[in-house]
Amino acid sequence: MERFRITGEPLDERAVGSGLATFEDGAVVVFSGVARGRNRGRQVLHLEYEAYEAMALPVLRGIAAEVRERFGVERLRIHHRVGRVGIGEPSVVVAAAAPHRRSAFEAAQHAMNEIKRIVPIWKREFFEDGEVWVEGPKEPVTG
Amino acid sequence: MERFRITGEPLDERAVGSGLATFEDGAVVVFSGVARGRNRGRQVLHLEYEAYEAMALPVLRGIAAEVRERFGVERLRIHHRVGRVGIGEPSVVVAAAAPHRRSAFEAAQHAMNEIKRIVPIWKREFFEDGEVWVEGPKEPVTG
Amino acid sequence: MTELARSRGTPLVSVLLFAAAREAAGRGRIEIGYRPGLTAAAVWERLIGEHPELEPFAASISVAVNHRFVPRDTLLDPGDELAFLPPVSGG
Amino acid sequence: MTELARSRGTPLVSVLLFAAAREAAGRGRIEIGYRPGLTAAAVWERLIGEHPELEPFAASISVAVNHRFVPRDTLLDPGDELAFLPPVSGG
Repeated sequence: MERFRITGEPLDERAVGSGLATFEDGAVVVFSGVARGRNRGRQVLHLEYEAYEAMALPVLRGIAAEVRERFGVERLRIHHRVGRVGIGEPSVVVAAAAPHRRSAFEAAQHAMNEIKRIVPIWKREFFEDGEVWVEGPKEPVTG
Repeated sequence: MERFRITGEPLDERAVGSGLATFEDGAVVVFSGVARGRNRGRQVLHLEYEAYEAMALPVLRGIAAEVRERFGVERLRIHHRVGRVGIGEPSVVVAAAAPHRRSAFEAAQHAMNEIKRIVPIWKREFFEDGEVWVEGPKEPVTG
Repeated sequence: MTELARSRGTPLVSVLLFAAAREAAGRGRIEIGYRPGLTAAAVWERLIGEHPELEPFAASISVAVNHRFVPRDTLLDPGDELAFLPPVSGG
Repeated sequence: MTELARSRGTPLVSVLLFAAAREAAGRGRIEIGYRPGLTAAAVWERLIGEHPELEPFAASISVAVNHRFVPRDTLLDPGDELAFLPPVSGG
């Protein structure tokens, strides 16, 4: 199982956390980001993700390095889907394993926050009557 | 899939979160508590859990009611195993689904904290040379 | 005391012990006779009298009546299920 | 400008645009000629000159050189991969 993956294929939520825990781990947290059928009151038909893949992978590795440094969590996997994602399907799955639950939760949550903030991936929502690129935090990232 | 379950059978981690998200949910968090092979420097051979089941189930329902009130999260499942649990096997699985990730994380984490604090279940660790009942917070719960 | 209580047709209170407390006392369920004014604390004192091995649990034990946590001075009713719970360690 | 740069054998900088910015400009990849002192900001100004549709992105665009976020005043080297990234929305 690759630690970091950007893929056009459906994500196997179940597999991402599987086998991640070692002998000394007592906690596994698996987060799935799922395509919602409704956003800001509008019905969404499907999503489409575009990635700057050559950059997304090293950014994910950087997030993992930071998670290790801040929370001591070494077992982290991040899989992100690109292309068309149907409603109810996962677009991202993050799995973290650690000896205790607090750091596993922190690791998964921090990784997700960072994914939303800096990983060069963009989401487009498709509606009955059009489509829109979703924009995240407007503050430019400067390194 | 039952929302709350105390069972002597192996937990299916994968199934607990499955189908939990509704059309409006964008986040699913699945926490698994796994039997660790090492605790406070000692090698653990296996665990055994005992539950006061008639009380554990209503306490779990109470936790879910509190999670709903505090975090607005209605989709929560908690499955806990009893009896012998082998190293690497999950003893508890908590799944939470919500429109946004923050409340899904908070719901799962708060539910786990409360499980550790008030659900009448006890763990016994078995070592090469003996066994010990693990004791949680020493502060009595008074309702 | 179980037999004594039963033989008189006295209303009963069921007392449950779990985990380390159950093992310390050597029993997990005791029926005791109800009398007006009986509190959980009084039952606990009586238990310690019969099972001094429970003494170390005194400071940390939680009390539940009919599956709810209650204060120790809770008054009991006939037919109540009273449980003494060592610090829980599930999860 | 791509052909112009190539025809002279000038060292190049690859410029990438993504998502809404890519669509606004109508192109995702542009090769531009390198010259000493060229900064990411200067390339951006030039892009806006050619594609005024990019103007609304000016305040929120992030800059990456060779897959790392950098400040806008970063000096470029020949062969660099320069990317202008609208606010990300993955996850």
